[in-house]
Formats: sequence, C-alpha cells, structure tokens
Amino acid sequence: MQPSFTLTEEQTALRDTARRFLRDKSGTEKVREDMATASGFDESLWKEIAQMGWQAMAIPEEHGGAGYGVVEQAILLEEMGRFLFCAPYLSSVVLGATAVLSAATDDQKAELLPAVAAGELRLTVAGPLGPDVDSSPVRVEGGALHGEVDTVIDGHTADRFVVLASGEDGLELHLTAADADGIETEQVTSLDQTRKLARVRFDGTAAERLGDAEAGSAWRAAIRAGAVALANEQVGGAQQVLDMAVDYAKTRKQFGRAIGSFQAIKHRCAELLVDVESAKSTAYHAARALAADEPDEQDIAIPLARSYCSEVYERAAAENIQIHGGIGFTWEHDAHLYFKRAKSTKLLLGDPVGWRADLADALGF
Amino acid sequence: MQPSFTLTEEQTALRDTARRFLRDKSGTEKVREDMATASGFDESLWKEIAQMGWQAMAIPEEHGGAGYGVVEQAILLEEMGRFLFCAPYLSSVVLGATAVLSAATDDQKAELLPAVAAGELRLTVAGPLGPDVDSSPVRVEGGALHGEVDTVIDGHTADRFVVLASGEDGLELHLTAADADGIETEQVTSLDQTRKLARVRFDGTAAERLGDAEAGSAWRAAIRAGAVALANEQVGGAQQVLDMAVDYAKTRKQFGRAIGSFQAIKHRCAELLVDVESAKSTAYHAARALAADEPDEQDIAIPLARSYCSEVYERAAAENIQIHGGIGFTWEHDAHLYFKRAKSTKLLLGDPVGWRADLADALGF
Amino acid sequence: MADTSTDQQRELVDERLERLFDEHPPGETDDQEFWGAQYDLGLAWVQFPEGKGGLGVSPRFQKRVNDAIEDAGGSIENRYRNLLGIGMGAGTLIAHATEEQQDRWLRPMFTMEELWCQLFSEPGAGSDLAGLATSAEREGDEWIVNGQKVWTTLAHRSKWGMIVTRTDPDVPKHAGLTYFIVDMEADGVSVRPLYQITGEAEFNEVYFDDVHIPDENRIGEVGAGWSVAMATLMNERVAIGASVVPRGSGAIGQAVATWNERDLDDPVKRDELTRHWIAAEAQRLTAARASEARQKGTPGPEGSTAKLQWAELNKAITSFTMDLLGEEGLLYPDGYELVRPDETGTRTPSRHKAFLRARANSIEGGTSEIMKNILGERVLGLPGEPRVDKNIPWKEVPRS
Amino acid sequence: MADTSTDQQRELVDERLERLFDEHPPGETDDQEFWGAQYDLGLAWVQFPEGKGGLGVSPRFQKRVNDAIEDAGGSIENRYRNLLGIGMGAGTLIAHATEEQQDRWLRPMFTMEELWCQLFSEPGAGSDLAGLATSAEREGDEWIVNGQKVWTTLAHRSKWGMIVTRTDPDVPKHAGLTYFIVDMEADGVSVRPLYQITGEAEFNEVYFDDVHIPDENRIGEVGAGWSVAMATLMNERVAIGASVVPRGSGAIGQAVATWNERDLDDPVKRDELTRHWIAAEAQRLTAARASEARQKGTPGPEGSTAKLQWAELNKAITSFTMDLLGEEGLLYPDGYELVRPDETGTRTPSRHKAFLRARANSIEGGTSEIMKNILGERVLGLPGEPRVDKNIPWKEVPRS
Repeated sequence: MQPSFTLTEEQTALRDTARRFLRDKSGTEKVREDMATASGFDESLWKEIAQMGWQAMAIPEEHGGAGYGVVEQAILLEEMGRFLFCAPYLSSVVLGATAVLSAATDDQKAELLPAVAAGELRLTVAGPLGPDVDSSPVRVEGGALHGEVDTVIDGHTADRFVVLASGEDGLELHLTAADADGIETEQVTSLDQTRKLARVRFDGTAAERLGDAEAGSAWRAAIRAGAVALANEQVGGAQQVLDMAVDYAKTRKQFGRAIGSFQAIKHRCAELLVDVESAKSTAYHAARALAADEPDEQDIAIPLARSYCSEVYERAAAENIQIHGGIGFTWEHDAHLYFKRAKSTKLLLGDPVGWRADLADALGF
Repeated sequence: MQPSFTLTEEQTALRDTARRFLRDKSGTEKVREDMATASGFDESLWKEIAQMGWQAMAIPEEHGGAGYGVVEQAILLEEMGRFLFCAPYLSSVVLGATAVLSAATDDQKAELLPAVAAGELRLTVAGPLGPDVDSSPVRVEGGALHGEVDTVIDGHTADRFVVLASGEDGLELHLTAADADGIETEQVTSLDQTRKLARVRFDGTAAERLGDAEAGSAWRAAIRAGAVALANEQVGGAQQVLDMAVDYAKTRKQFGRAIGSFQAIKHRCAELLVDVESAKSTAYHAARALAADEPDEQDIAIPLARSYCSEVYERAAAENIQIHGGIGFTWEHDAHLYFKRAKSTKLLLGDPVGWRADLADALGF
Repeated sequence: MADTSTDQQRELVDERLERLFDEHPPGETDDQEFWGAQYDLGLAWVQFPEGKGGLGVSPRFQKRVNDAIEDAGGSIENRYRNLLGIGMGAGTLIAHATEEQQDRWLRPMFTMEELWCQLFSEPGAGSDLAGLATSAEREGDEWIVNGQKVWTTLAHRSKWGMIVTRTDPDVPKHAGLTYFIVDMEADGVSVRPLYQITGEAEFNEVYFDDVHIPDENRIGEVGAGWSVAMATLMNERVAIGASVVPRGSGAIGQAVATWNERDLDDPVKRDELTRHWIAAEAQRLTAARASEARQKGTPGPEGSTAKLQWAELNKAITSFTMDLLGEEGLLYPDGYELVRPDETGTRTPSRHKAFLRARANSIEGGTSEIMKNILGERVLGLPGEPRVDKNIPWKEVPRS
Repeated sequence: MADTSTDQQRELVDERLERLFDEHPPGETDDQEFWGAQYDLGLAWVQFPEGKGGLGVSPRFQKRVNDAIEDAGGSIENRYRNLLGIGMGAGTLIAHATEEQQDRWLRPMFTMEELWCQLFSEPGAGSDLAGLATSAEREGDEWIVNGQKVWTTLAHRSKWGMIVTRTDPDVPKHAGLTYFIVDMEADGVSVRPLYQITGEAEFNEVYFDDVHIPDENRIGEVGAGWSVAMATLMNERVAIGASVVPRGSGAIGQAVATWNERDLDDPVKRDELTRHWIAAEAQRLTAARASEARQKGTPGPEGSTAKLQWAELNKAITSFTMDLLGEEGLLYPDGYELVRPDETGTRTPSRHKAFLRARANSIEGGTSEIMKNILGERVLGLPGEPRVDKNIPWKEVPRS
C-alpha cells in the first residue's frame, strides 16, 4: 500500500474545528474539573459533540452514522489526545461500536448503532484488552455470564456492556445492560484521572448473544480499532507536550539565558521533534490502512503505530517534566496529566513488547 | 561477597610498571606495525614481558608460575587493552592455561604450564567460544580429531591446540601440536587487526586427551576466565577512548570555542565517564570473585561484567569517533583501532544477550 | 585525636557506645533523652570535634554507631525525620558557623527538639541557584528579608530554616549572597503546601514579608553565602545515591519482586529486567568503590556521579516496574486525595507512587543536566560555556 | 510555463521522453550522446528552465523521467557517478551563477564529460564551515588561492571543483567568503588520497599552492560565498535521507536478510530487529510525508530531520547486523588493503564494510549535532547559543 498523507479540505476543516472546539470547551481547567468527578466527563459536552457528529463519524450511514471513516475519526482523536478531552469516546464509539459492527446481527446493529452514533447510548467492552486473546475471565453458561473483569474502560458510566465470554465452543460476545441483575460495578482509581476505569463482576447475569459467530475476530477488530485510535490520540498528546516543552524552553531563563539556548535542552527538543513527527507518520498511516480495509497492511501498520507511538509519547511526556524542572513536578502544572496519560495509554490494549511480537510474526521474523 | 577494590602497594606498582612499559614499547606506531604482520605480534616483546613474569602471573607456583592471581593478571590486561597490545596473551595464558589447569593430569600440567608461564610455549583453544557449550564441531574418533573450527584466536601462531571435541560419552579435551599431520590452518582477516584469528581444520589428527573427566566444566572455566580477562581489557580500552575524546574536546575549536564547552559534547563525555567508571567496578569485582574462588558470586559477577563492559566499550569507542568528527573516521587516526577492538571483543566469547541470559538464570528470573 | 590509628578510633567509639547503652538503655529511655546523651558522648556525628556531638574520628565509624544503636533496640529515626538538619545543616554549621552558633543549634537539632528546613530554591532560581532574588537588607543589628522560596521540605513543622539571600544586587550574582538561619516562627513567614504529581505535598512554598533576622544568625561573612550554600549542597548530593545499599534493594528490588510474584516469563522483558539489574548493581559497586576511595570524608565530585546515575536509574526502573504490572499499572491504589505527609517522602512507597515520585529524582538536589556540567567541567576538566551572566551586576542579568 | 497544470506538465514530460527514446534509442545509443540529448530535451533536471537542461516543471517529474529511462534500458549512472555535480552543484549554478556560467558548465557536467567535486571542509573547519581559512587574494582578473581542503570525493578524477575561500579576513567570518569554480587540473592543485576506516579512500585531501582562478569563475558576489555554499549544502542534505526508499530496503534489509538466512530465533534479538524495523519504517513514512508536503521543490528544514534520523538509524542498524552475525562479525571479508575506488562509496557494500562506513553518516554533510542545532533553532525557534565568534573579524577568532 502506497503511503499517502494529504488531508482533503474537508478533513483539514474538521481538524481545525475540533481543535478550536476543544481548546474552548475542554481547556485545562475544565479537564481538571471533569476528572475530579465520579463519572469523569460532562454529559452536556458529550451531547454537544454528538450534535457535531463526532460519535457518528466512523459509523456507516446505514446504521445511523455519518458515513465518514476511520481517518476522520483519527483526526478527532488526535485533537482529543492533545486536549486530554474527558469522554467515553474510546470505550463506546471505538471499542464498543466496532465490536457490534463486526459481530452483531442486523437487528442488533439497528438497535444499537444509531443510538451510539447519536451519543444516546454508551457501550463499553468487558474482556481481556490485548491483541492476542484466546480466553476470557468471563464464562457463559446457559445464557448467563459469570466472572470478573478487572479493567473496564468507563465501566461505571456505560449503559451496556459488550462482554467477551468463554463458551462451550469458544469465545462468544454477549450484550448486557449495565443495570441488569447480577452485575456489580466498582470504580477504581486510575493512574490517569482523565480516563476512568471500573472493575465489573458478573454473577449469573442474563445476556443476549451478539451474532452467532466465533467472537475472536470481532474482538480482535475492536482491539485493533482501539489501537489505531490510541495511536492517533497519542500523537496529539505527544505534540502537545513537545509544544509545552519548547514554549517553556524559550521563556524560562537561567544563567541569564533562555534554557532552550543550551544544547542539553535544545537537542532534546530536536530529538523529540523527530520522534513526534515519525510517530505521526505511523499513526496516520495506520488509520489509512484501517480505513482502506487492507488486512495485510493492517497487520503491519497497526502494531507498528501502536508500539511506536506508545514509546514516543511516554518519552516525550517524561522529557517535558524534566525540561520544566521543579514546576513540572507540581500538581498545578499540566505536565503530569500528560505523563500519566502517556504511561497508562502505553499499558492499555497491550504493551509495546506484545505488539512488536505481533509485528514480528506478520513480517515473518 | 563484600565488594572490595583497594589495590595493594604491590598491585599499584605492577599497574604503573605495565602502563609505562606498554606506553614505551607498544605505542600506536608499534601497534600499527605489529598488526600489519602475518603473526600479528612481536616475538621479542613477547620475550620481554615473559622476563617481567606477565605470562606467569596467574599460574600457580607449583606449575612454574609466579603465584600471583587473577587480580594481578586483570591489572595487566587492563593496560594491554588500553594500549591495544598485540600479543597472544588471551589465547595462550588465559584460555589455554586455564583449560589445562582445569582438566589436565599432573604430568600434563608439568609438561605444559611451566613452558606457558615462561612464554616459551603458546597454547590456544579450539572449540565453540561461548558460555554455554554442549557440543563441538570437532569430534573425536579412535583418538583422532575430525572437524573444523572457524574462529581460533591466534590459531596461526600457537604451538599447541587445546581442542574441545565431542566424544562418545560427551565432551572431551584434547591436546595436539599445531604442526601435527592432518591439521590445516588458514589465517582469516579479522575486523580487529590487533587480534588475529584463524580457521583450523582437523582431518584425522592424532591427539592426546587432556585429563579424563567430562570436559564441559573445564571448557567453561576457560571461557569464564577469558570473560573476566576481556572485561578488564575492555575497561582499559574504554578509559583510553574517553581520554582521547576529552583531550580532543579540550583542544579542538569550532565557532571560536573548544568543542568540549558545548553541552552536546560535554554531557556525552560526562555520561561516558559514568559508564566507564561503572564498567570498571564490574570488571574489578569479577576479577576478585574469580580470584576468591567464590562460585556463586562468579555466576553473577562474570556475566554482569562481561555483558556490561562489552556495551560500555562499544558505546565509548563509537562516541569517540563522533566527537572527533571527520578526523576520527580516517585510517591514520587511532579511533578506529579501538572501535574495531570494541565491536569484535563484544562478539568474542559470547555476546551480551547470551551472557545476560546466564545472569538471569543465576538470579532466578 | 585526628591522627589516632584506626584501631584506637574504633576502641574509642566502642567505649562511648558502651557508656551510652549503660547509662541510657535503649528502649527504656525516652528518644529525646537518648539522643541528647548520644550527642554529649560524641556519637551524633563522630567526625565532628569533641563537644560538638563528635569525637574527631573517621566518619565511617558513624555507620558502626548507627548499627549498634539499632541492634540494641534504640532509634536512629532522628536522622530521617530531621534529615535536612542532621544530614546537611550540621556539616554546614561545623564548617562555617561560629562556636556560639554551633553550641546554640547542634544539640536541639540532633534531639529533634528543633526541626530544620532548607530555603534555597526560588521560582526563578532552580538550576541557576546563584541567580536567586530573595532580598535581605540590613537595618542596624537586623536584616529584613523579602521574597519567596520553594521546594522546602517540612517548612510547616520546622523551627529553623537555612536561607540564602541576596544582600547586594549591584555585584555579580555569586558575590552578593549571604546565608542566614531564620526562625520559621517569626512574623512575616508564611508557609503554603506545594502539591506534587503524587498528590502529596512533601514540599512547601515559603513567603517572606519583612521578616527580621538578627545578625547573630548570619553564617559566614556578608557576601560569602554562595560558598556556605555549596557546603550544604555537597552534603546533600552525597546523601543521595552515594550510600552503598544492599544488592537488589530499592527500585530494582521492587522490579524483581514484581517479576517473581507475578510469575512473568516474557523473554524480552526478562532481558530488560536483567539489564536494569545490571545497571543497578554496577551503580552499587561503583558507589562502594567510591566510598572505599573516599577515606577522608570530604564530599568530592563522586557525589555528582552517584547522584546522576542513581536518579536516572531510579526513573528507568520504577517506570519498567509499571510496565511489568501491565494492566495493574493503569491503577493508582494510593489514591489522589491531596495530603501533606509528616516525613520526607515515604520510605517504602507503593510501586505506583514510587514511579511518580521518581520523576523528581533528576530535578531535586541538582538536575541531571547540572550534574553532567559538573562532571564535565570539574572532573574531566572541559571548559565552561560562554557566560552571559558573569562579571555583570546581578540586577542586570535577564531573568524569568 | 511554471503555472501549467499538473496534467499539462506530465504531458510535456512524456512527449519529450518519447522524442528522446525515438531519436536516441536507449541501449543502442552511446551513454554520453544519450545524456547530451536528454539535457537538450530538458530532461536532465526537469525543474530547471528550458535551455538549461530543464522544462520548468515540478521537480517530482524527475523520478518519472529516471524510471522511464531505466525501464527503457537507458542509463542514469551519471547521477551517481557525478553526484556532486549533478546532485548538488547544478542547483547551485542555477540559483547563483550567470547565464554564461550555466551554459559553460551544465551540459558537460550532465554528460559526464567533466566530473565535479566539492571543496568546502578544511582540517580546521568542519562543523564550523564558515571558519574556513583557505585564502583567495585578488590579482587583476585572477584570484590566487592557497590552503587545504579535505573530504573531497573524487578530487583526483574531477575537472571542476566548487570551492569556498576566504577573501576578507578582516570582517566577521560569514561575510568574508567567496565561492569559485576551480579547475582541478590547474597548476598548484595537488590531491592526496585520504584513507578511511574501511581501508578505502573515497575522499581526498586537496592542497592549493598559488592556484590561479579567473574571476569569471566566481559564483555570486565577492563576500557572498556563504549563501552560495548554503545552497549547495541544502541540496546535499536533502539528497541524504530524504528520498523515499522501498519498505525494508537499505540497512534494515541487510539486517532482515541476515536474520532470515541464518535462521536466527533468539527472542531478545528478534524484538531488537523488530524495533529497528519499526524505526526504519517510521523514518521511511516520514520521508514520504515530508515529500508529499514539499510540493514546491525548495529544500527546507525537513532535509535536516531526514538526514539526522537516517544517519543515526543507519549506524544503529548496521551495528546490530554485526551482532546478528555473531562470530562471523569478527572477520573483515573485504580485507584492509588500502584502495581508492572510482565511485562515491559502494552502492551495495558488504555488511562489515557497511558497518564501518556508517560511522561517517552522522559526520559527513553536517554532523548530527549540527542537525539538532538546525532543528532546534530553525524549526522549533529555540534561541541560539551565545556566540563568541560573532561580529569580530575572522582573524581574531580562536581556532585549532
């Protein structure tokens, strides 16, 4: 697949609109406010972005979506990453919707996807969040779910769970309402306060099977869509911390000079620039590979972007603290919010070592 | 084992003498002269160091040695590494003599070791040069050797080969003269011209068995002694390239300033200083663990030093070229001699990944 | 006393220890009384002169004293809980203060009757400490202090603060500084907690608004504050990283424990764990080697090597431990409620908090960048940068 | 012509290609004649003006031309074998030379009748190129040149050299430079091979001893040599690293081939191989992205990004390949006999030689340190270092 990166005019406008919107509506004070709430996000903002069609972006038109694609969604996610936008977007619109799209019957899709696209229904997925899954801590017996999932993104605010469960003949996907009998949801403190997590226990919960195929490939599709989403989110964050570091290096003076005039700082910023630009190339390319429905290229582009962007963002966010010095270690400065986001995003949906092993397999090493 | 590093007065004097001797007798011009010869070393210098007792250093007195130990030998090796001294010391005095000491009968020791200690006989070892060996490309059948060893250090100038061979009941060590019938020795061009290598083919070569025990542990003892020797050699070389880089950074001016005043250079030198100092600590500690005959500590200290010093020397030698800029890339400058020594020493007797795996085993990871 | 042999020194220390334990049985004696007796017997800082909490012997006997006290069931908690005073301030007082000042401050410092804090850094003076702006102006026998300090540990519980101030803005920056001991309970001193990324406030911001300090609290000459401050900082850098810890302790211990507890077996991560173990052990052996070489007790540049290496390792290893935790690393079990602990840091923090806390290691007590300057210039002898702030009055140097 | 649409430009190029192939069938035509015709048809550098070997169209059509020629069995060897001229010199001439100069030099450069070399670096002027010392003094209509240049590729086979000289030592260093084209066969020019660590002499040292250059060979104004030289260097940096190569080619291709041929399976090295593959692919995608963005053909700062990244990757990957070779990496199958090759480097070197040769990648054409300065200052807008060599006459700047 020939790489190609140029944005259409429409895509450029989408990016600019998203950036302006998030800068206005999800600035640092607002993020700190939202992250301190139990739900972790602002319902009214969620509705506003629904009006702009963000949740609908990559859902096909026949299912009530906007009929754009993954590239447009990736543009939004990059901006969300840049502003640490607090919303259950990844869990519902990326992971949940992809699982439904890949596995559900037409009736189920008709029931769920238009509501997800409209921002009226929030899904999340419950199961092992990694690229290579062959079992689940949840088992299904006689149509009821049993077991516990430690990490469910936005599990405390989702309306429905898409649950990966081990059945008699292999993996199955099931749908259950969050308020069904036999579900216990406990919010846990996440390292990254801008993305909330919950532990969910199923104890004989009645559930509806999603589609009837073996669910491994649908789950894999969801995780891979999530990986592309996170890679794009990560490069948004990485660019933001680079900008923060460079701005500070220009204005902070020590020894009578801007600290950015010292090579110790300047060269570090230059290295980060190279890293961030490279990470962007991989994230954009992965989004295009996913959008183009090129499975062979996806096998390469997705693990590539996912592992590379994780490491670049982690490094950039850490360097940003170091370049800021003491102030970067304070609660009041935003550097830590990005640092925690970077670390926890690296650990979410499989860490770089695992993704690299997948890539090595794809390349025949 | 409590770490301890202080040198006795005698050891300090030994180091100073060795350094002076090598600076006078094995300066860069002499090294370039010797490395351009087929043998790769100077017989008369070899006799001079024999008169100073260098070959005898770690061989026990009862076998004609000087009765000092591995710590003293390591002091010499560090200085040899610093000056890229061209001599078959590692092959004969470290690898060969250790194999004989560990495996041979008393009669064999009496025949071989006094001559090795006096510098009159040169041994080398032929077999797989790694820490974990369970077979050999040479097999022994009816007392005769068959097979080929690609990498024999100083194989073209040794008088006798200590050969690891696969026999019916496992590994055996055999001794054969270099000029015996059925031996073909072919010198190969080595990346590091200051350490010569040969390929040796055995084709029904008559050989004398060394001792009668399974030879794996004797071979392992030789490789480990070699690893400690190389680690100490490496820190000598690493210190030398650091010194070269720092000296150049002080005198070379660009933009009207010594280049060492730029943080890009200064901080790199500082990082190398930390690395080299740390590498020294591990190399010295490994020598002491070996000298103290503490097997458990050796299992940790040897792979630790061997893997760490390899990486530090490689990095330091590469940085030295970079800090020198163009001149460091020329044949006439010594930087490349160290760079090649560093890379090839890393690949000799097992690379860092393998030694780290050994260490991980020893630590129970 | 300074040239008694090692054996004689050891005998002296042991004899004093015996007296201490006889007269003030550890465990049965109140801590404060015990520490007072320890001070009086010269076992507080054995290398200090007699009468000032010491015996004039080699500093390495302090470990012998501390171990003996702990073995006997006594407490050496004061060393941790009044770290800024006992670990860094005391050495400064011995080197630069008058006899009267030493007699006034050392004993209650050691007994913990009076806690100490350090007031060096400012919002505008971090790496460039000598650029600090807090002013002290003379009025008769007093100095009037105005300005703001940051990164002050335990400021809210301290009685005394070591403060560096600018007493002359018209001379180049290093020349215009003066060092004082300020009463933290004086009028005009206000302390505000400074929350850090862990959610804790180990540190404070301290504001000085026309605070009066008597001239008798001045340490060293007027204008000599820089060299006094350097003595304090050298003690600090040696304290960080230069101590010889047991093999496999600290951050690498947490990483290994995580590996073992969770029965991990990925070969790539195993190699990475081994790399970290090697780096930690190499640092440990180097600290041991430096400590053997450093018989005299004068902190030298080795302090900067160890501090630099330790800081970078600690960041790398605590981060790797989070990677080993996998999804568990997504959590923050400590919780983010903003709290103000009563001690410096936590001695055995959770893996998660250790990870966050470690970010400051390469900043506090001198950034890694400054450490590399020191190593490059003072140890390797490389030339300094061209200075734009040299030989010009402090007040004319660009600042932010 | 410059504002014809893309389609029209493509049509024009294709039509000229058709004529070229019709009138000078590749494979049947002598290379020199073919290249001459290619020049005359405007297919040498398509972005150049008509009459100067170009058509005034977008530079990206050059790839179309080159591919078509190769597909048709023609040769584009001149681009490699006269790289300094065709790749770097020509652009400089177009930007800074007179019409007469362009007409004199461009065609025989393209046909390889005259090879070109570059005479910029000196033993005392590497990263600090503007500090160079080779002098040119005016005598009537001539300039007399004295000094030494280094790192000159193919100097011994070249007819023309692009040389930067100091024509005024009494002004600050950038202001006193002048750029000439020097006849390498002139009296007083002597060339000595400079052997490098591979044992090859790709480069030369060139000595100038009272060499006369006519003033008509001056490129640009007297004192304007720096900006002319910068044009040449920008072309060089773009040439290195910025081209979009096929996935898995170059150094990473050798690493992967080594892995596959030897049936390696160590999981730790497998992960390392994958890391290198990822870095190479990320660099490749970034070069593609930059090339898409760079529609205009004016080399910008992306050149520095790509060059920096490529150099560091190439060093790392060729070194890793040696590690994969294991004991085979102890050998040097190429042999160390000192030789002087007839081309720039070797296009497909052995793994061992590639490893050694790569050491220069982060030095030649601007060190990685200089590239980082450029990225930091020109792209990110960070302030420069305090300059000790600014606004003072060149002759007073400390040198070594």
